[in-house]
Amino acid sequence: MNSNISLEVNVAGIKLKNPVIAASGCFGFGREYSRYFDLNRLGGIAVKGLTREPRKGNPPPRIAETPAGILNSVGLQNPGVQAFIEKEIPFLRGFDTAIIANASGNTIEDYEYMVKTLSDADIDGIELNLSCPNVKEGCMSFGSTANGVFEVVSRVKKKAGKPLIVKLTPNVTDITEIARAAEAAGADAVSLINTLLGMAIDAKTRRPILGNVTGGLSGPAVKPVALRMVWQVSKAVNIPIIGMGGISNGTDAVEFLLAGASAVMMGTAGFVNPMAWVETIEGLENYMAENKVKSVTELIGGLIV
Amino acid sequence: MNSNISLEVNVAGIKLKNPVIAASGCFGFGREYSRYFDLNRLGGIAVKGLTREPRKGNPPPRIAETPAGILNSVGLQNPGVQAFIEKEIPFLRGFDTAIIANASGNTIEDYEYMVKTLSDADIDGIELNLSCPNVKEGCMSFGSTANGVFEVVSRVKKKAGKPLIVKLTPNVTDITEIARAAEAAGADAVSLINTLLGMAIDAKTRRPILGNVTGGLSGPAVKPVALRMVWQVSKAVNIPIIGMGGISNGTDAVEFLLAGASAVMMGTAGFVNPMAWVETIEGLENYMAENKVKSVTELIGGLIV
Amino acid sequence: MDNIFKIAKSEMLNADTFLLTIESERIAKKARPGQIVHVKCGNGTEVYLRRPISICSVDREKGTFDLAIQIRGKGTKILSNMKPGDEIDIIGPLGQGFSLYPKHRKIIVVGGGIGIFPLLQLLKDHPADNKKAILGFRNRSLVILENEFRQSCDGLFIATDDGSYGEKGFVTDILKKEVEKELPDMVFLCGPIVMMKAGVELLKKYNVPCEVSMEQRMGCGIGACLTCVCKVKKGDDWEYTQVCKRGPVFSGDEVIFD
Amino acid sequence: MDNIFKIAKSEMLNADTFLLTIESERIAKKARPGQIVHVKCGNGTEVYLRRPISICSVDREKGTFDLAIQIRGKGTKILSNMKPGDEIDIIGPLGQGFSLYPKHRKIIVVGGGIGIFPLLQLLKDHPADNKKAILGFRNRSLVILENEFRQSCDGLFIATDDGSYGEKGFVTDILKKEVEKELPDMVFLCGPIVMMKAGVELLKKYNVPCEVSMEQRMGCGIGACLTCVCKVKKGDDWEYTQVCKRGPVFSGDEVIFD
Ligand SMILES: Cc1cc2nc3c(=O)[nH]c(=O)nc-3n(C[C@H](O)[C@H](O)[C@H](O)COP(=O)(O)OP(=O)(O)OC[C@H]3O[C@@H](n4cnc5c(N)ncnc54)[C@H](O)[C@@H]3O)c2cc1C
Ligand SMILES: Cc1cc2nc3c(=O)[nH]c(=O)nc-3n(C[C@H](O)[C@H](O)[C@H](O)COP(=O)(O)OP(=O)(O)OC[C@H]3O[C@@H](n4cnc5c(N)ncnc54)[C@H](O)[C@@H]3O)c2cc1C
Ligand SMILES: Cc1cc2nc3c(=O)[nH]c(=O)nc-3n(C[C@H](O)[C@H](O)[C@H](O)COP(=O)(O)O)c2cc1C
Ligand SMILES: Cc1cc2nc3c(=O)[nH]c(=O)nc-3n(C[C@H](O)[C@H](O)[C@H](O)COP(=O)(O)O)c2cc1C
Ligand code: FES
Ligand code: FES
Repeated sequence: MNSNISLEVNVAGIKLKNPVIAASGCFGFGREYSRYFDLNRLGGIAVKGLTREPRKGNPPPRIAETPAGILNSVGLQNPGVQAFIEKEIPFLRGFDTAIIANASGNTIEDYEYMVKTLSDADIDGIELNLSCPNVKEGCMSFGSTANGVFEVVSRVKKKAGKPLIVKLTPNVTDITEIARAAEAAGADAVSLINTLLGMAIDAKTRRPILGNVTGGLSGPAVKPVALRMVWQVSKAVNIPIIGMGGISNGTDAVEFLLAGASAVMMGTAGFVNPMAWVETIEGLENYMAENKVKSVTELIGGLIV
Repeated sequence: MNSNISLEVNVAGIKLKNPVIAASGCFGFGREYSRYFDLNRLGGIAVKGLTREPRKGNPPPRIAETPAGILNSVGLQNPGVQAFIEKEIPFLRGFDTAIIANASGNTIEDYEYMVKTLSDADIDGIELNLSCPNVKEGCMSFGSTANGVFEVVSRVKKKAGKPLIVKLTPNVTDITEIARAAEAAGADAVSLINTLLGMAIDAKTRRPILGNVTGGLSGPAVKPVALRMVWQVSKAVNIPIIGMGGISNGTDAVEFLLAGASAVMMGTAGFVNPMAWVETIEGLENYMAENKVKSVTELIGGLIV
Repeated sequence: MDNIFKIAKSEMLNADTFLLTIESERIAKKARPGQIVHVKCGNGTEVYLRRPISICSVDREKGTFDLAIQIRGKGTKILSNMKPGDEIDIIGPLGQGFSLYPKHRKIIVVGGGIGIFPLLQLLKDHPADNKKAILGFRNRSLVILENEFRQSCDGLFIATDDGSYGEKGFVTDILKKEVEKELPDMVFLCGPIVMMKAGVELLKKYNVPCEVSMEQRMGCGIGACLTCVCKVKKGDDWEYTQVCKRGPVFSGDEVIFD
Repeated sequence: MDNIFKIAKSEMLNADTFLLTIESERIAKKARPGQIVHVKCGNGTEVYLRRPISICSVDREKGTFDLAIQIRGKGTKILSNMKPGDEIDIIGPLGQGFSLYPKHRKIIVVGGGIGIFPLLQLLKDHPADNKKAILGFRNRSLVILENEFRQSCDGLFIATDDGSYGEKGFVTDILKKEVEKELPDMVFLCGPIVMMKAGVELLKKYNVPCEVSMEQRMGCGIGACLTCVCKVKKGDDWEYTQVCKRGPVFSGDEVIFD
């Protein structure tokens, strides 16, 4: 770690020691990866998507490999927000890293409940998941229209005692419109992208590979779409952006920062390389050293067009 | 070629000897690839996107490599519909393969003109490009709303003397709504997907790689999204579907047929392997032989869910 | 992270199955029968996800372990082309292995196809006095590791679907006969779902405890992504649980086959 | 399609540039100086697109041709690891080469960096009596193929940016001096855009015709996809045209550098 270099960023009041955050749903509640590296290294951890009640999730198979990517159809399996607060926060608070609680619901009331409950918990920020493509109700059905987003976000904002990050779905005609609705409704930041809805078929059996038929595409394959959306949104809103989608190394992270993200999340890359987050932080440091960038904030939105 | 196997399909009145068509923009007007294989092998050829007047296209670089895919920002460079009719049709008519003219415009009047002009030409079908992401006017701006699609298609339908295929953009919230609008307005078939809007950045130079900043994503990376959309659309409309997006071999083609496509188009794969179209036809034949499928039509929509 | 190892040996076992011997003192020492490793196939994104493979056997003295792998698709194909001296990226050992209770004096292992692999080290390590192995294959040409299994147990039965080798029929038919002869203390099953389901149901009737090793498509391999689940009982209810972390070995009465 | 060839030799020329000798009677016979080939790097989608590389030299008797390649990214890196006997997937020769007019008795070739490669075979094949070569490199350690060029021309000038070898400065400075000494019949330029632009402007003043070899990112490599364009004059107007098919060699007064 080069001491002349500052990796610190502040995203809507959440202070991150570096801009690399584990993406929701790909990092559980941190326990598993804590055996592979020191969680203190991370800027933050977005925990598995939480709901009011525990959820069983979708039938397996829940994952399919696609060219340079994966599809998943987990469907928000989680132990419920109470179990998270009781069992997981104490563990996570043992590390010096920001905790971001990813929250979903079927109804606006669910979202209100989640935000209220999580605002009283010992966490650093709430990521409102308006974008999960793998559940029938809530989520993406709110997240795919500007009106839906505006309504949910303005309602929950009243209950929010923590920075509120709204996570956007890429499965929309115009993501800037959605991002603007989130901003207008009081979102403190937006994070994007969640997964692109996709499908895989086994020609031999003539069946879908996923138990849920469709699933969410993530990993390197989606990076060009994610980068484009981050760039579009950065020109459309004034709140900070957390960028994600296929980030696998320091160079990828730099690209998202240049496109306008203040921080990045990484999920899928960690399945392949459990050290992906740490190596990305190191790669970012190296890039900064080589390019004489003193503070990572200098990169944010630095794209020359 | 196994003589017990029939690869013939009929898409909205266009008879194809096999369901493999060269995708628009990736095959020029057939001349270049005719040096690599016998164009008579192809089910059809969708020619480079045509406009009323010649177009210069976008500044280079126009292509970027992405994980398992490419971005392009050609921007409809073409010699204009008249030059096509005079110089290219006579060449293409030398082969026994269906000619599909891909048509774009800035205004509804342009589209009307194109369809009228092409209806009088010696071609087999017209593919209405309502989905090019690389031009500022027309195209995707019509194609991204159901109303826009309905209006353009119903207007041009009146001028159409040839089967009318409407090519859909994947950059929408709900592709089924768009497909239904096309059907309601009189489309004889839909083709999908055109490219996903994306972007690539060079971290070293901090600049976009493409001269046009954003471009359209195609190739294997997009296959899961394309398959999902074909499947969704096949449940939403009764007109035939031509599926495409990342198809590289016979198995990929089978997957699209199972998802509900009556024929497929292939573009990007041919950049890497000029024999991709022919090998896909052969792969399809092999699959049919191995799985005792007599007519390729048995596969269409044959997904078991 | 200690995840890059050298290949010591690669050997074809039959037309499409091969044995990779890999050098790692840590894994050889730590691995318990039934545990898996998560293997990167080639570099980069071409084969993107890791592949879960059971540890087939370990040589704790030499500090090596064996993977027996059937070529199924592009990942296993790449692995089949690896040569001694090549480096391989492996995470493991992962998950829960089989239960080796000292009080279990008589055990039977039942394997079908690639399901036989994790049973070899189990036989070697299990403290029972009487260990039988029932292995099923589709036909004679697929029979592999016969000697290794024979040397590690007190009675080996082989069944083939077409009767081209050993007995004709299902491994569960042989299991039934053996169980009826003398009740074992524990049975371990690994193979196709239908086989394990039939085995579990059979053993239930005789009140013989058993363990099964489940298969599922995996992402992370360490329990974080919840993609690799199977259905297990949870009180009066059920839940989906991670095959990679809570399994791949489960108690036979715990898993819900449906 | 005849596109799979054997590598005969691979040799490093300096720290990051190597020479691949490839067996193909067809390409060796057919290739004209300045033409390119389109090379698949590895299998599958990891490096997805082919890479355009100039034909550096051909041995028509042996039926081989050479590519000189600088390692820039992952595609060229993969090629650098290829070994004699390996198979390589190459489409070509493609595009238009340099013009070899018999009436041109005195020519000069001007190359910078990787731009020198297509000029070697040009020197070998050109029928002129007097052939000079002016090659530019960033520094001494990057100077390559010096002997090959020296043997193929009647006067070799080398310039380095830092003066660590040959003359310090730009190749266009040397070109100016040479042109002022005696007007050549034709000049061929290949290298960075700024260099070619400066060269073309200089030569215009002296009314010396020239040809330039353009670079652009490519898709199909054969003229079908219109991704690899550069700006060229078309009557009073201009158009974008394919570098892979109408180029990579263009007449100097045809290209619009902007
Ligand atoms: C717990 C466990 C233990 C296993 N042990 C062994 C073993 O010891 N020897 C052996 O040969 N095989 C074993 N397998 C199966 C092995 O993982 C698959 O055959 C392998 O992943 C196929 O990869 P591929 O690239 O060759 O096939 P592809 O079909 O190209 O793989 C595509 C994707 O599907 C997944 N996939 C395909 N088949 C399976 C499967 N049966 N189980 C899980 N994922 C699958 C792959 O991991 C990959 O993500 C085991 C599987 C599990 C879950
Ligand atoms: C007409 C022509 C002739 C060439 N001749 C030679 C030669 O003889 N020797 C040599 O070493 N190089 C030559 N190049 C450059 C060579 O094509 C690139 O260096 C190479 O494509 C880089 O690939 P990569 O995977 O190593 O780099 P990456 O940066 O990983 O490539 C990423 C993508 O960008 C493209 N790209 C990157 N740089 C260039 C470039 N300069 N030109 C075109 N595409 C690029 C690649 O083809 C690929 O699609 C030539 C290029 C052109 C257009
Ligand atoms: C297995 C899996 C589970 C996921 N679960 C969630 C979730 O619970 N909540 C959420 O907001 N996003 C979820 N995501 C989406 C990721 O957080 C992220 O937006 C997406 O994967 C793109 O980033 P990546 O390419 O780095 O993985 C999940 C992704 C994967 C692969
Ligand atoms: C270089 C290039 C140019 C294209 N030009 C057109 C076009 O002119 N008209 C059109 O409808 N689609 C065009 N497309 C989109 C393709 O026809 C096709 O919809 C898309 O590439 C997905 O298929 P693929 O993955 O097989 O390439 C173009 C695609 C590429 C890569
Ligand atoms: S593979 Fe991720 S939880 Fe099992
Ligand atoms: S690369 Fe396709 S036209 Fe030149």
